[in-house]
Amino acid sequence: LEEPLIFEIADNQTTGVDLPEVDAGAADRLGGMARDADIGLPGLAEPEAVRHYTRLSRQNYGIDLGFFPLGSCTMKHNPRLNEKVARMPGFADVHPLQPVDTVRGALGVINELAHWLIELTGMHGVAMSPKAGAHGELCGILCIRAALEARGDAREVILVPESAHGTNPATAAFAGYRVEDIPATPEGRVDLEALKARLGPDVAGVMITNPNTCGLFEPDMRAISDAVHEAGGFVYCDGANFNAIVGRVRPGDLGVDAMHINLHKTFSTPHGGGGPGSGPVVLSKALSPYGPLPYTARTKDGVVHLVEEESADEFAREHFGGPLSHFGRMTAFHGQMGMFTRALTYMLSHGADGLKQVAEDAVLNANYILRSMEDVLHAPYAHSGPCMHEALFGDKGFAEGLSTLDLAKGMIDEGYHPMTMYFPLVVHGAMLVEPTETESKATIDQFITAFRSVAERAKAGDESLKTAPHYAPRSRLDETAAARKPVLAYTDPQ
Amino acid sequence: LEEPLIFEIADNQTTGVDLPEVDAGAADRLGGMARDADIGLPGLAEPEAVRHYTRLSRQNYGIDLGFFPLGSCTMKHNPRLNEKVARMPGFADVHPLQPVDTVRGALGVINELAHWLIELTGMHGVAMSPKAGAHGELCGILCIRAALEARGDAREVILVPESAHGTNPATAAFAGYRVEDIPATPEGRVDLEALKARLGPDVAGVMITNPNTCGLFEPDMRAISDAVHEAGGFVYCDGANFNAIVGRVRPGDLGVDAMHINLHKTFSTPHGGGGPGSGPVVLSKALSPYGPLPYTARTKDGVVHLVEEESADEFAREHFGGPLSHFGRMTAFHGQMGMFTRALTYMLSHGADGLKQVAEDAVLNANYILRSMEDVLHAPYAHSGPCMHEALFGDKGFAEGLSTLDLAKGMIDEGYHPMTMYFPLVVHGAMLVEPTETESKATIDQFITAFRSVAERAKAGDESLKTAPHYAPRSRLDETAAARKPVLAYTDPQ
Amino acid sequence: MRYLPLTDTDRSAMLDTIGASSVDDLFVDVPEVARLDGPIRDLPMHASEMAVEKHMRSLSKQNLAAADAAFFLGAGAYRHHVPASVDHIIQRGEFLTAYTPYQPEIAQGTLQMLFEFQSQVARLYGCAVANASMYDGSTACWEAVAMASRVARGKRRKVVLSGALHPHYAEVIKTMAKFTKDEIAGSEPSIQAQPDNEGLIARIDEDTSCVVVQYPDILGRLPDLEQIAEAAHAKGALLIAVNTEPVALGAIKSPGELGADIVVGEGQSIGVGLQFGGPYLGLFAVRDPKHVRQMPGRLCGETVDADGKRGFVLTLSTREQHIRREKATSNICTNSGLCALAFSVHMTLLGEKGLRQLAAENHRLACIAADKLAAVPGVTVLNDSFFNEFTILLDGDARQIVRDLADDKILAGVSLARLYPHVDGFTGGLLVAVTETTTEEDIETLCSALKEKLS
Amino acid sequence: MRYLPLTDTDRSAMLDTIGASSVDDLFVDVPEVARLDGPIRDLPMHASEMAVEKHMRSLSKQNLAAADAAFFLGAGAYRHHVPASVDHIIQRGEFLTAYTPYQPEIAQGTLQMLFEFQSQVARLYGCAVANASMYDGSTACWEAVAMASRVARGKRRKVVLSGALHPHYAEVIKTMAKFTKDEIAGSEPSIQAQPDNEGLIARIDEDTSCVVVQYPDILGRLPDLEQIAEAAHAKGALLIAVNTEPVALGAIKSPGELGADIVVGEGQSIGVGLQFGGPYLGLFAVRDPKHVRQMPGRLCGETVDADGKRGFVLTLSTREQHIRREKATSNICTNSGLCALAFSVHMTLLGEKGLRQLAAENHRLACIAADKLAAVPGVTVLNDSFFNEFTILLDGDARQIVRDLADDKILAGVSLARLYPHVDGFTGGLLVAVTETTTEEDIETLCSALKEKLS
Repeated sequence: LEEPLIFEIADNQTTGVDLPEVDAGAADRLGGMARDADIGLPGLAEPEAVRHYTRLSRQNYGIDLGFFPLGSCTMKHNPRLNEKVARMPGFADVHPLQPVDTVRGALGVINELAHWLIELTGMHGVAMSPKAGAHGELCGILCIRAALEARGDAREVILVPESAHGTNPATAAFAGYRVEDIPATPEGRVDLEALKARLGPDVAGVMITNPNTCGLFEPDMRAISDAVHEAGGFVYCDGANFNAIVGRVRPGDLGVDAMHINLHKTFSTPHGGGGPGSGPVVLSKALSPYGPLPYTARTKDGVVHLVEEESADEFAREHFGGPLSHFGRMTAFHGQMGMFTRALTYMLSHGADGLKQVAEDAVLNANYILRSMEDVLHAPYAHSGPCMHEALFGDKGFAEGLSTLDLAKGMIDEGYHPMTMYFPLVVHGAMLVEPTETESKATIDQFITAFRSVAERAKAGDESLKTAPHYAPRSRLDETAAARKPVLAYTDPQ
Repeated sequence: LEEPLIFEIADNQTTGVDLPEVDAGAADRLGGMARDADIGLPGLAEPEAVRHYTRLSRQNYGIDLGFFPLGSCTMKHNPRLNEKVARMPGFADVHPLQPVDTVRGALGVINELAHWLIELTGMHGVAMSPKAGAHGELCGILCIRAALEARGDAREVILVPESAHGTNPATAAFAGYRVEDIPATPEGRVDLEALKARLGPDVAGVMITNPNTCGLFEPDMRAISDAVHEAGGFVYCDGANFNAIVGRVRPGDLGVDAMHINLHKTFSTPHGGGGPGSGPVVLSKALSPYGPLPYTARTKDGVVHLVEEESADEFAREHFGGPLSHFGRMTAFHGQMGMFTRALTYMLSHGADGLKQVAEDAVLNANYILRSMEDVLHAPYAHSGPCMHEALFGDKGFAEGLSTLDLAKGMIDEGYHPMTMYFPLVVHGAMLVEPTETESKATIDQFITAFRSVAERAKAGDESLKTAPHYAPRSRLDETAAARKPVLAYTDPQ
Repeated sequence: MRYLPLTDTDRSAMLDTIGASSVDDLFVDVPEVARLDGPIRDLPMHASEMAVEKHMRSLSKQNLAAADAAFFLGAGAYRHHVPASVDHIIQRGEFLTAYTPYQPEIAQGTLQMLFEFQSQVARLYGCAVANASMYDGSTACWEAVAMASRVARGKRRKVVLSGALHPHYAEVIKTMAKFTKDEIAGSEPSIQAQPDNEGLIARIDEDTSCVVVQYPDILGRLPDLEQIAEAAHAKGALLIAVNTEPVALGAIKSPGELGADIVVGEGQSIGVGLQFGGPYLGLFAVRDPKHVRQMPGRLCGETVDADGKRGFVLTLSTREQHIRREKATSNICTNSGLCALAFSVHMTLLGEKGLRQLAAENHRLACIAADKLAAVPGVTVLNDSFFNEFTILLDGDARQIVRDLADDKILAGVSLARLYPHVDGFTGGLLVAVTETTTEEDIETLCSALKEKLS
Repeated sequence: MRYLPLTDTDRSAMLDTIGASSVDDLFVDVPEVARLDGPIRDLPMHASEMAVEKHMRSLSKQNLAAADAAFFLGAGAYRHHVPASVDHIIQRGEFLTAYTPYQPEIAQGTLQMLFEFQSQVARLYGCAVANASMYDGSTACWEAVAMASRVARGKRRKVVLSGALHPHYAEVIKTMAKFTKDEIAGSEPSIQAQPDNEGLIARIDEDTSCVVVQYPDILGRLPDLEQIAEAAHAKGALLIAVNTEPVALGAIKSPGELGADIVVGEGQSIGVGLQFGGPYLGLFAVRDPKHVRQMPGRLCGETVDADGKRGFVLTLSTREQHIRREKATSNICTNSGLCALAFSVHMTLLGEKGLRQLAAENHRLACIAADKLAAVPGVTVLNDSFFNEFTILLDGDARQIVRDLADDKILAGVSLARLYPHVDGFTGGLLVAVTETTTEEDIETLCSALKEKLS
């Protein structure tokens, strides 16, 4: 399983395209900037290129190959219809700056998806342009900041629970806020009293994940929201775990002001080895006027409009009775159209009934795993009641010298992608398992058998786990060496 | 690498489609034939189905994964553009019996492809409907038979060289002919004198492969054709090896009367694990009137017509001055449209210049392998001069107890599909290697290194070859047991 | 030359190794008269992917795609919705670019799929064994006739064809019989509500090797196969049942359970699509395992490997041409492997439940269409019973009406005159097929258009 | 519910194991006020694949696809021909459905591809190191500004923007600066044949962290980066070069060799397609390796595994949010991985030779278009120099003319008024982009239409 680098098999004379031999000098209006140096790009004919990438692909694990129990990442099946729809010429072969009369269908997709997101979350508005979850978080926090500034209220602090995703504090800091932790209760939930005690005129808002990263629903959510609002702040909810409640609970009913939605999680646009994603942000009535440009709006005549710099003020005056207080633009163009088409296709396929079933099956699968494992693995919050769509375990009881990492790598040899490791930080050697709703009982039963067996080996001190995986394309890789003297690009041999 | 059967993981309640629950009894006009018994078909939801087939696929070897040196089968790269074109709605979503005015473009594809085939072979006409090479052979032999019958000449014998593909004698027999062998010379070619001696009023024709299955061009081809024609017979040429000469030599110039063309070989429609193929048959002027229905014809006004039973006589009278003597219909509808679009796309991509280069590179690659191997492997016809697009080796010099089969299985462990084994029959332990033109020199050099090493092991008597492959999804399978007590369908466990 | 990896540098180096001065030296065996001195004239030079795609797209756009019309064509090729995942799977390079699985150690993907496919087809047809596919329904049908002749050891020369067998299928049999000297007792369909079983049975005699009956038949009717099977068996003949719409078998009894000995058909409805007629998928199965060794085509069987693991191989290949040459049961080599995969994936997505729902939905919509058409003045519905296709009789020239309606993007069906150009009295006949892809709006469109045409 | 494999039987069995009587028991923590009593009203119920496909197709058909028009739009998004094999590769399940490669042992496919991608981008940009992608060009541009501020340790607060930076990019920077309190020194482009380098250089001072210059710029002109780099470096500021058309770099000098310190851009032209604006591909590279630890986003690096085999891992992740939380260099997590794959495959198919040919062909056609447009009365071509996009000035309202021509399936370009709605004097300005997908016939069509409009 050794596939050379393209730089090792290709040359600068081979090409996999047929283009005319143009005499570059013939028509040079490059104003003296014409390139003379070689770039150094390797080329392959199509047969070799297809083979190179096909072989490379086979060193990857993906949902199409097996179960991906990755907590807080919702790696579910990616329907192939979505891929087909995204490639329809009217979506894929359309320029973002075409005259709006030539893209009414594309705007219709954005507007229809926005409607679904608003209805599913019980919110008032949605900003569609953020490019991914973290970008959406930034959007939400900026909306809060814009709303506060609009009332002349400079606040400096965002409260974040210690169990939060790393993006939460990073985002708050990126937006110029100071980040303070909120402690957790022994049951794995936000400590309401501690939170209330910290609230005050300097707190712009809180960032909460619900269901939280321990896999638990925050039963005090409504109370938290009320307390924050009363103190003049806003509630940001991290939407990474929306899969647990979609169709069953609406964040808007819990007092949330802003929540990003990872279309590549709950709404199944493929993860693609790291992206692209899409992170629309649903907004409460209080925050809606402060969302970014551009946005779409359907007027009473049924026409979907694209509102961007060109028309924002005019449109707002005409339809909302005044200029909008948008906070600006977060990205060029209008957002991740390719993800919008996939997500809308997925929503229409499931429908309101199907999405409710999604949440129920996801939660059912997770609780089934929790209850099937708690006798062999430490499950710190198993006593707190049912989990939501993910089950959390810790490394308590492992033999000396064996770690969560070893167990995870052992799962690779069993044919599974490892669970999320060492997150959330509040549990020692945490393992967060999210089965999603697209796995069958048979698959989950097989996984439980394998998971139990590897857990027993970790408790019994099986040394072979320390060098796992043994049956993967590579054995453990030296990450320290990689970071100590980084080799980040190919260098031609001398 | 154990993937269960669908029957073992699926059930009759699960489905991967969303269809309405129709009360079957509600509108029953089934005339008493309504089904009551269960069929016993297993169903899977889409996530499980995609995973099952994705996993299965990974137990296969294909061109996309590596080199496929399979003689007489021309396993070359399958361009992805061809796949895209075949799926255009105007080709894929069109019914064969639509009014012809609604399918002029589809008929245009057939006619344009026919033009290419006629020009590339220097022939007079082409029958497009045969479904695969063997079907095309049958078509060609039936044309010969029809032409002979039209002149009241009942002949009974078809001559076939002993090195021929199995389909040749099978086809001749299927068409009601007696098959007789033609011997080969020590140089691996048809024995012209022996052939001439056998010709006579009972011989309907000969079936010849040129380049022949020993990988050699028949330099006497023109003389063979002349002799056969003089004796009142016809010359059928097996087109399996057309890749060696496409664009450089036209079979029509060699006196051939009929030749099938495997679009899935020379013209790169994918082999698909065994099909579908397509086998158009080019015909000489003498045979053209006897081809099957339907066919397409472009009249002087530029319109492409579909000529089938409905219009055959009328059309022939109008445009050819008399009814046509077609021998009938070989298949429903008009042939393998999906292969036509792919083949035409491939031809247009290469063009006349590119196709000539195809033959040259294919022959160059084969000779390179022949000359790089002849010092370690017995190459029975290496002294006959250059080979064409494939190189032939025998097992002379192997250690006692080791066979061509063992060497072939050893090549699997080196990461290659084995070469064609034990064919042609005229060479003991034959190994026929066809590199095609879509492999790079680097790939071929690696292959030669591996091939030499395994050949040396076979000569040295390396016992481990007898149990090869060792690194494949399966070790050697018991084919005898499979045939002795055939299990050809899944049976539910009791 | 984007598919050719050799560079000029490579070519020179390789010629050096070979000891040739130019590539022309490698073609010395070609007689001089036959050597071409340059690229063939009258053919264009190579073109970019973009240019080729544009050319092919323009040809594609000269056709009226079914999705852009109100669509009612059938007659042996049916338009069904194929799930997107089917096309995804068949484009996996490991399936698409694999060879025939003669090397089973590295072809278990194809082989296991074929074993599953054979099992699905056998169950659908009510048979013991199905093969790994034929070219299409019509050639499978001819192969069945040839097989029946082998089963009768060539001692019975007569083949009785139902008048309501698809005329293309009948043509293929008649064409081949011209050479094999089988006697074909065929006829044209009679335009009546019920198939003429009695007439068919009357033609069976002691010289008959087989009776070929389509079910549902070309007019959409449902012949009583059980009655015909009994009559055939009584004379020592085999019943060959032909099915061109596998979806029907989700709603009606299988030919095997009704007594057919060989069941063949067209599998295109499941997974494959219309494709202007090809590639399609020939299905071939036998009810009695004792007939297996007379079957044509490839068979995949279960076995074990040297380590005792279950695996699959092509088996009983002593029937086939590459082993048995002129004594083979058929000359078939390449079959419809990738279409078989498409069929199998689609069938797995359907499952028992989905196929039955699909069949019920087809039948429901066909009943609606029949009722609505019957209400149009000048239209008579012929069939008492049908699955998803039936015959209507128009007060007019159906062939011309079909052509006229096509201008308004209505593809109204297949006229009997197109199928039987030399038979009188079929002028008004039109086959109308209705599937789950047909909307009630499409049905209304057709009815309105006919109403206008016929008034 | 075709994506949900659990059957009701499974569900009951699993509830039994859990010890719950119904799935409602698992949602007990939800406050009663927030529990929904059924599927959400105002949303439709589930639908078949066929129905959904039909709905989405009808929305798709309400758009004018570029392939169906004479197409001249650019302004940061360019239409190029993408080889079919690119889409084939990115649909391989192993790439499409893989996760972020945090488990390198089973993610070498993604990781090696990223290493190759980083190397290709670094070479194209003339830089030492490129990261594994950002969301798009505009966000990459903002991240570069933020990075420059980190390099200056927050001590320089002024960001100098070229007036000819894409206005959306400038907007993103201005938006973010409202919160980070950076001072933005920007301007609008001046409508002249050459960019105003002197004016730009005059705005650089000792408080400037970076200068941001687009190359080619929004009007298609080619600013002399070398001169600006020298001026910036003289004041201790970094030069950020922004490129929105990577194909151009096949014909013009790379920003790195001209002295840019950070090079960012939009990679959509190679492999990704138009897609109505997203997903696109942010490229990010630095010339000097010493700046690597201030870079945002993922980096893939080479290492060895326990057996000494070469392998790849995500590295230097101490810069990232999941390790460093509020001290991270960026909050970015998900990036444009699959678009990076598409870029890398397309770039590998092009290679040095293909990219240079592609660039030359783009430039050749653009020169033809410029000459033909210049000959149209009422049209003035602004640019002296350009790559494949240039600005023309019309005697009329370009915005309205663009809208009018769209009715005739001519997508004539991007009007400056669309990009700069609040700037006066841009009424007649129109950006015209020409690529290898533009035919000379398209150019004639545009010229004739403009001739008619402007007469």
